[in-house]
Amino acid sequence: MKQIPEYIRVPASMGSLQTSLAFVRFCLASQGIGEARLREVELAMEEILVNIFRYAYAGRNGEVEIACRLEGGGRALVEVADRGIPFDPLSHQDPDLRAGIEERKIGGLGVFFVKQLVPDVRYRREGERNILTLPIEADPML
Amino acid sequence: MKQIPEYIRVPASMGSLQTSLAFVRFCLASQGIGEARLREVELAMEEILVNIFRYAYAGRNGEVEIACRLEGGGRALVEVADRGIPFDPLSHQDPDLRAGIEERKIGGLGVFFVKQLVPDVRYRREGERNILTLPIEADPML
Amino acid sequence: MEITVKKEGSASVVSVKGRIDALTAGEFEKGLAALMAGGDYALVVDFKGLEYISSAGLRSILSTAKQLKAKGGEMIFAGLQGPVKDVFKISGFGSIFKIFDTEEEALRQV
Amino acid sequence: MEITVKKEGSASVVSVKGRIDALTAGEFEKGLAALMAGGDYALVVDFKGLEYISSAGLRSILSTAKQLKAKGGEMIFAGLQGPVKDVFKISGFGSIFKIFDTEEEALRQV
Ligand SMILES: Nc1ncnc2c1ncn2[C@@H]1O[C@H](COP(=O)(O)OP(=O)(O)O)[C@@H](O)[C@H]1O
Ligand SMILES: Nc1ncnc2c1ncn2[C@@H]1O[C@H](COP(=O)(O)OP(=O)(O)O)[C@@H](O)[C@H]1O
Repeated sequence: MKQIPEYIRVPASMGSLQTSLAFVRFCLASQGIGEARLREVELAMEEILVNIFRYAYAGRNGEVEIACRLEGGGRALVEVADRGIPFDPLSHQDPDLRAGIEERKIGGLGVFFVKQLVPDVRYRREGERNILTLPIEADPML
Repeated sequence: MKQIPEYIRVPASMGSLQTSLAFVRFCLASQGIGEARLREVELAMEEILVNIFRYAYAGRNGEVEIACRLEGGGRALVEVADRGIPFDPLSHQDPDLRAGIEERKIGGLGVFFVKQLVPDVRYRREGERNILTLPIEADPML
Repeated sequence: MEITVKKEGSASVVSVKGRIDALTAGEFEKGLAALMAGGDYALVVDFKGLEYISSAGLRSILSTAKQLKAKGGEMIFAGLQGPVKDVFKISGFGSIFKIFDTEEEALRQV
Repeated sequence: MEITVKKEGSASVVSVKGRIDALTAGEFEKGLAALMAGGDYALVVDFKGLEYISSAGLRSILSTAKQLKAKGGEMIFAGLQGPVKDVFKISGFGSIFKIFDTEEEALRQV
């Protein structure tokens, strides 16, 4: 079985997106997780990371740490940590999905996607860090 | 133009290989460096990284930092740093390429490949760190 | 991401290949803005070749659609593949936009 | 990396697809060792489908070739593509091993 690194640490900036997504993809693929689920997790991860890049450090430089632990049985645990302002995405309000084009508010879909695609996502604040934990199973959600 | 992260930091273990190579590939591809040169740099980077994973920390845990700076004009600078034992690959002796199968020593090709593929590679020890600098131009060496 | 545009009668067909993510959504939105600036208010967006879209892409779509609506124009969609269709579904975009299986069907309705 | 093996008269043809790097060289070397253990001492290694090889792969090759030589056997190569050919050239392996354009030519010389 292929080993995977325990984590990757990158600057909290848009340039880190591809590398971070590739890291998570390698990790999950090594667990035999299939393409359909990989794409869903990739989407959830993009939303989480882009939010950290945009909002967590409020314009200052910062870093993101992504850990990927194999749990056996085709399951894995992805953890995303930053040292930005405290933010619990789970307490963020869902967008109104039924509003028409004119009434519909722009934005608010990123956090919502994460919850839809990884329903068991957990948040905790530990010292100075925001930590999101994403338990990943092999089956696609959608 | 696509931004790239300034660096990536990963554990000094085999599991970090794919992610690290993907990072360097994204960075150089964003400079318009073509597939032929990308493959050569990938080979040089594999050799450098695998050596750090194997030898630098002598069995203890450690990290590798890889930085990629765009220099403009299709050129980039890749830097690889570790906090392992001091090792200057440029002072390592080249293998005897003409020895036959029985006489030929196993090993010693990794460092040699790096020098062939990135002739301008530089080494410096800075405090506790080994730093390799690889200036990358668009044209393939071979 | 690769965008191509062609005129079909009074409509413009925008075909997008590859990925619309946080890195490419800006370019996609600029392409749509350029069409609006040129007076094209009837847009058929063909996503046959689109593999991936994230919320950044939906943001570009909604922002453009609001502007089109204000000008009496419209943006309709064709050719959504599996993952893109899923994203339209969970975001509600599948019900606030008109979506057709093929570009040809979309053009008949525009 | 994907390895397939077939018998051709007294020789075994080992075809390798994909990448032989530090992550996969061990598996490649084990495959060769299994053939030797089974008494196959005439190996034709077909690299037609090989895209990448690093020093880890050359290490496996040289180690196997030394053992084969000690047993009076041999390992020859066929179908090297551009990047793999380059690696054979700069390492000197291009001159210490017999290399043929195609598997068929190699089998004629074995
Ligand atoms: N890591 C974060 N740190 C601080 N605030 C955040 C973070 N992620 C999201 N937010 C806040 O939550 C809101 C909703 O995020 P999201 O659903 O991705 O939609 P959008 O970014 O399009 O507004 C953001 O507008 C931002 O105010
Ligand atoms: N980062 C490093 N730290 C310490 N020693 C190293 C490092 N990289 C290489 N070496 C030493 O240099 C030698 C030659 O390395 P290399 O050319 O890659 O061949 P090989 O690893 O096959 O022996 C190694 O055997 C090792 O002793």
